[in-house]
Amino acid sequence: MARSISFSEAINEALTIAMAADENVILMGEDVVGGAQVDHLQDDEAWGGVLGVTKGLVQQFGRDRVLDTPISEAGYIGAAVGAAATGLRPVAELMFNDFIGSCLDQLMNQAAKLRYMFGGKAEVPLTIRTMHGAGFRAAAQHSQSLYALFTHIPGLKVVVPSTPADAKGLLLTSIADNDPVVFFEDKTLYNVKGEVPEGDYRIPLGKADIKRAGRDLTIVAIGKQVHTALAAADTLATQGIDVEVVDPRSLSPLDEDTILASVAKTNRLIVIDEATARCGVAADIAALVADKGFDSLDAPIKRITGPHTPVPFSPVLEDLYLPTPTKVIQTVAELLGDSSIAAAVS
Amino acid sequence: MARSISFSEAINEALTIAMAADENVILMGEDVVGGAQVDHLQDDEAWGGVLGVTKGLVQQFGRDRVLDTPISEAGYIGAAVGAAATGLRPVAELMFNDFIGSCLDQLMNQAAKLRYMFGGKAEVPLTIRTMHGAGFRAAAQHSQSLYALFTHIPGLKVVVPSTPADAKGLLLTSIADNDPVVFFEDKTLYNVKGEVPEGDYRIPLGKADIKRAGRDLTIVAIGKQVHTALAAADTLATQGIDVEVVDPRSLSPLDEDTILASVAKTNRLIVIDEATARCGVAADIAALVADKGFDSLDAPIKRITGPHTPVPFSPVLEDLYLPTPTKVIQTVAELLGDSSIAAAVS
Amino acid sequence: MGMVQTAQPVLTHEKALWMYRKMVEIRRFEDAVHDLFAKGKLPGFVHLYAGEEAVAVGVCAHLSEADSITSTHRGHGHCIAKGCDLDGMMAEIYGKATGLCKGKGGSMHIADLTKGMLGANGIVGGGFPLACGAALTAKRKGTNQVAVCFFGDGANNQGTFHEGLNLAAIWKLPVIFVAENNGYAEATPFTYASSCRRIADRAAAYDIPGVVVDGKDVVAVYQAAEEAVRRARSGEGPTLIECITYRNYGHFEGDAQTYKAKEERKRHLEELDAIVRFRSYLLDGGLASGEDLSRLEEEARAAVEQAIQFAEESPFPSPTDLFDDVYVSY
Amino acid sequence: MGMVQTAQPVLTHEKALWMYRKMVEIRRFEDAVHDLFAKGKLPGFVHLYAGEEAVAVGVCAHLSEADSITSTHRGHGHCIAKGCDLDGMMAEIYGKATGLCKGKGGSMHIADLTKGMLGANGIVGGGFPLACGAALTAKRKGTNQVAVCFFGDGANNQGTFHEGLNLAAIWKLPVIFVAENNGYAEATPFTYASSCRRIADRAAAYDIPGVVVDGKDVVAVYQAAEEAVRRARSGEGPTLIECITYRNYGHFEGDAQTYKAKEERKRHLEELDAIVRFRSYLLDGGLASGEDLSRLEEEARAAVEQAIQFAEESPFPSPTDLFDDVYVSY
Ligand SMILES: Cc1ncc(C[n+]2csc(CCOP(=O)(O)OP(=O)(O)O)c2C)c(N)n1
Ligand SMILES: Cc1ncc(C[n+]2csc(CCOP(=O)(O)OP(=O)(O)O)c2C)c(N)n1
Ligand SMILES: [Mg+2]
Ligand SMILES: [Mg+2]
Repeated sequence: MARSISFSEAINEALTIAMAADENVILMGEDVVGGAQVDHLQDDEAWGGVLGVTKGLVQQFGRDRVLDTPISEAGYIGAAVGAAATGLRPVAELMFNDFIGSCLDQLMNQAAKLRYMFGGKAEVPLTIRTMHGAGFRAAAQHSQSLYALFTHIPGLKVVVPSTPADAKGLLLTSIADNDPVVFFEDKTLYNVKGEVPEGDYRIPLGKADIKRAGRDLTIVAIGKQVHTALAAADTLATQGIDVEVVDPRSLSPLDEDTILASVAKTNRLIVIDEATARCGVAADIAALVADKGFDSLDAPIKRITGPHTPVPFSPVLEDLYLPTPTKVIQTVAELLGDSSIAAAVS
Repeated sequence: MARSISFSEAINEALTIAMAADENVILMGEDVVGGAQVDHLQDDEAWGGVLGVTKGLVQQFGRDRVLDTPISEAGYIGAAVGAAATGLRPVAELMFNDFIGSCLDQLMNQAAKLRYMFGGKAEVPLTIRTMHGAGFRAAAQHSQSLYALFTHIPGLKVVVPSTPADAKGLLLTSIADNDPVVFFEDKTLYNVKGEVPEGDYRIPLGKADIKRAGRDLTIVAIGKQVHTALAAADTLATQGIDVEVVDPRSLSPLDEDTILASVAKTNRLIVIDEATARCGVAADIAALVADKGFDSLDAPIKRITGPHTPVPFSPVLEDLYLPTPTKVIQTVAELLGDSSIAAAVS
Repeated sequence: MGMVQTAQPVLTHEKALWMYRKMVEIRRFEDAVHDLFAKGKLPGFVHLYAGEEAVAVGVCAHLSEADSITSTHRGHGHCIAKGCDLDGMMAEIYGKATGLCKGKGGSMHIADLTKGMLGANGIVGGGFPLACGAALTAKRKGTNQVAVCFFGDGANNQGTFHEGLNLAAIWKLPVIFVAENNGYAEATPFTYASSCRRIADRAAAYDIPGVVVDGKDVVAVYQAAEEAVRRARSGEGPTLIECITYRNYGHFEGDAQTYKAKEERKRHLEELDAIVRFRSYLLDGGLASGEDLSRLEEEARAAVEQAIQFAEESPFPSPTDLFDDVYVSY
Repeated sequence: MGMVQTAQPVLTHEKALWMYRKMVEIRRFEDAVHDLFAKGKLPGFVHLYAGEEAVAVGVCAHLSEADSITSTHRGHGHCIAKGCDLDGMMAEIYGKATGLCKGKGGSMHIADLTKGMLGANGIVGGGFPLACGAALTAKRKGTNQVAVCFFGDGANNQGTFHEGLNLAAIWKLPVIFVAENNGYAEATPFTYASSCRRIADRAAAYDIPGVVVDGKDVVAVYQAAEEAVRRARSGEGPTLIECITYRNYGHFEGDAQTYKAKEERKRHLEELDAIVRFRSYLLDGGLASGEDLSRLEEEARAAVEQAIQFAEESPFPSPTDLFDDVYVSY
């Protein structure tokens, strides 16, 4: 049965199910409980993560399985890698993906490569949960979307859900997966609600979801930008333009077939990604289609991304940083060579 | 006057010139001299870098300006950032680019962002020299080409030279530049010789070089792969196929105009980059052309890259990992729909 | 012990008044930011320094604008103690074009290099290497400038702590590492996350002096910093000073602080308050009159008021500012 | 001192012979690799462990296959002491399909998880967190396994040292951190790069025991490790053991070692050699006969010879191997 719960509740639910099912699943991270060894603190008063996403897990699974860590990203993320290689199935939280600079080695050179370097004789069933995304007025060091860095690295899997239901199903799959998965959570989506099935269900990695079917143009959108695409599509529908919105959901593996099939049908592609453009995921998808989908293309491949700047603090600037439905509509108008569209909706 | 010197000599020469011209230029890194505080060691017996690239600099500039560091990449790279922000012009060596996992934060969140976060009120005139590239039988943790990670990050500049002359001219420009530059040196090119002008000369960042002019097809190649492209082009010339080889030289900024002009002329593009494909530089350039150069394209954009695997140790596998002239010729044949080409040269 | 010692003239009248003024300025500023945040006037993450004033002020009392400091996510106090302009600071926190960083940095990235303030930092532990770098510049150029690295008890478990202290020690860099041990990193107690009894104990691992002081006694901080700065300026290398302190507010605005014991909070906010204690010290020692102090309090109040007005009335950045200031040239 | 002490029965006959055999095996193996490299038979970077045998062997003598170790770029000795197959090791170094890692890892990444050998590691300092992770698994699962992290004097300045030791200390993880202080990191002396006098001094920063031993005296290493392993197995947490040792060859093959003083080298290679010393100890103490030892030497020689032949005769990987083993599933 599906009920409407928030994105963060969906994640909490997935963690609860995974931990109940397999005692090798442990959680670790900074303040994933909070208040370690504070005498007077009741478990239900503990933070449960800096934004409360892991709240309540300690009551069910105890502090032996929900581990607060020191501020030592290399230390505890690397420990999660070592624990995964020796028999646990850790879910480690890197609070903000921006902190990857403190522990990239553990993921890039250890987790991602152990199996290959050891000739297939190691497994690293590790999930890294991490927050990304702009729009929280958190400035340059707490607002990036860095999944491109991980997608570039063979040996890692990369997941970016856009809805509560996807978040739950993909997180359960990620935890059960026997390879290292980096799971991105947009902090500005946490309070967004959606229908989410009860119980344990899995969404396979590498399977895109067509969030809206359409004939005239394909938009591939990453994470929260799926909603930007859908909003633009609704408006465009009033102009008789029928947009297909594809949500890859996992960036590595990437569901090339669904993307190519969509473009084969619509002959036009826009990719929306709030991350920066250079060597980004939007470029990656554009390059895929410029090769394997070239013959079906009737127009240039457009990308709507964050600009080549850090994320600014000031709300007025940050709002300009992010893609918007209006920008999407303008790009569609450009692509279809029909300026009346943009004019009509503005 | 130009003489033939090796790639590593060209770099050494650039460092010598830059240090002689500006006493704020200092060098720091692990064993950039070697043998610090060893009583009996003569300066000319010191390593001068793990592959000898910085040899001799200590004799001219002394240990106050050529600083051996502990194995603490975050510490000394971050110190270089702090020194750059306060008045020095450091050239810090990250021995292998693979070690970026230990110090990414200092480059990504500090060096790259200080200026923007501080509203334009900081300058970070820092150069990071680092070795990259496969083919050295150095296995997965010492063979990557990670420039895509840096190209993705606004605030950084990224340079990848392919010849001794470019290496010297670009390094001098990088050191003089007032922004942080990551300068990649392919360790398998160090002994390659080429004509190099004497004295101080500068090659601007963001200016591609057409290493071979041609009419039929554009190959954009990164770093050492420029030579793969040129070798393939020579062979293809015997088949009457006239390839243009474009060397971007700097990836950030990227000379979009030269690439687009070349494709406008040839209508066909192959990008060669030994790094992995996903969110890589080849994808980035393909995406550029699939947007702004779409109308001039007569064929899909092909990429020849490393596979989605870590770099294997075994020489037989590593040789398969890397792009080769044969692979390039096969791809050209495919692109031109003319299988006789590949057959003729194989 | 127990004997009356000849009172050392620790502080001059001017210095004492400057210190009091700065401490009060920080407190007023932070209390105001707290209120403004509660009213929904301020965007973003805000971490307040109230309660810890004695640390920033006791240390910065020895610095000139030519000296550098690196700061943390909890940076307002360091900024004020280092002489940053309140108007520019408040405007920055509002995200206004007149902010010290043109509104691009916000609370977590306020900086003013002309004052030697190398920036608040959103990365815990980010300041250790940067401070070493500033000190390296000073050493290389032969100025006698120093660099101070402020950091929290949570940051003392970051790898950069180790790398920074080791580097500073082997190169004898003029750095003072100032631990602000307020007992918590977010909701995690120092005693849980750190295996050392005292952060200062870790100095021995680098063969440098490690000192613990009551970080809510500004005179004690002042004295410890005096010796550390002297050492640094005279080429004797780094010092680690641990200041035991307390943050009056939560980790960030919005934190219910359930992890703090009631009595602990009460004791810190009432009995142990650094400003109250310094006030008595000044009055008891005859270093300042009640009128002096009231005047300073009033000045600080007015300055903060003025800063809020300045920020409120300032314009937001213009759209093209988004693209500026990424590079010097590109 | 000077008094004759009742000889404690430190080693059993079996253990003593096993240790001697392993030490000789490492030495023969490394000497052979040295020669093969010089002949141009081996690709890549090769870092040899010769001279440091007593460390790996003295520690691993307390471990079973269920215990884990993390290693370094200089990993052959750890592999052998932990029971890895010589044939598979040598084939790996040759890049052959029969190598322990199918030729994909090479000298810098030899591993055998079935033996609890979590891999040589090309990243200096990479092992600290991994060892903590293996120990966390043991602790969580309630086995009484331990993890040993071998690391160099150079690695002791990495941030991961600090983070790993702190984490192990607060969680009382069953880890033994074994510093192999061979005096140099590449060409950089320990005394230059490290601000501590002894690496073991840094243990105090984590409130754990720190011990210094003569790392070329295998019995001393054995004894220090015994106590550390006991502590770990009984839930008392980590120990840091610093073994003072020396590498007989250069940093990697091809290093002219100009930074080493002639006398120092001579003394280490001749007077202080760990195998020669252990040989005398065994004979003098009546723990083994000359015949025993000669037989072990011969066995080791033959095993290494056999490994070379195995490697030489083994096939290279096949082209499709390039693409395998990246993921369990993708
Ligand atoms: C590298 C990194 N890890 C984690 C965080 C999240 N974070 C911000 S402040 C903080 C606690 C810092 O504690 P402490 O160093 O004691 O400083 P305090 O807040 O007490 O002043 C944490 C975990 C961060 N900003 N950067
Ligand atoms: C993160 C990282 N930095 C630098 C290097 C290059 N490097 C390889 S071995 C080595 C020296 C290591 O010294 P030490 O830890 O003393 O080990 P030893 O070689 O003496 O056994 C260095 C600098 C590396 N492999 N990884
Ligand atoms: Mg704190
Ligand atoms: Mg060493």
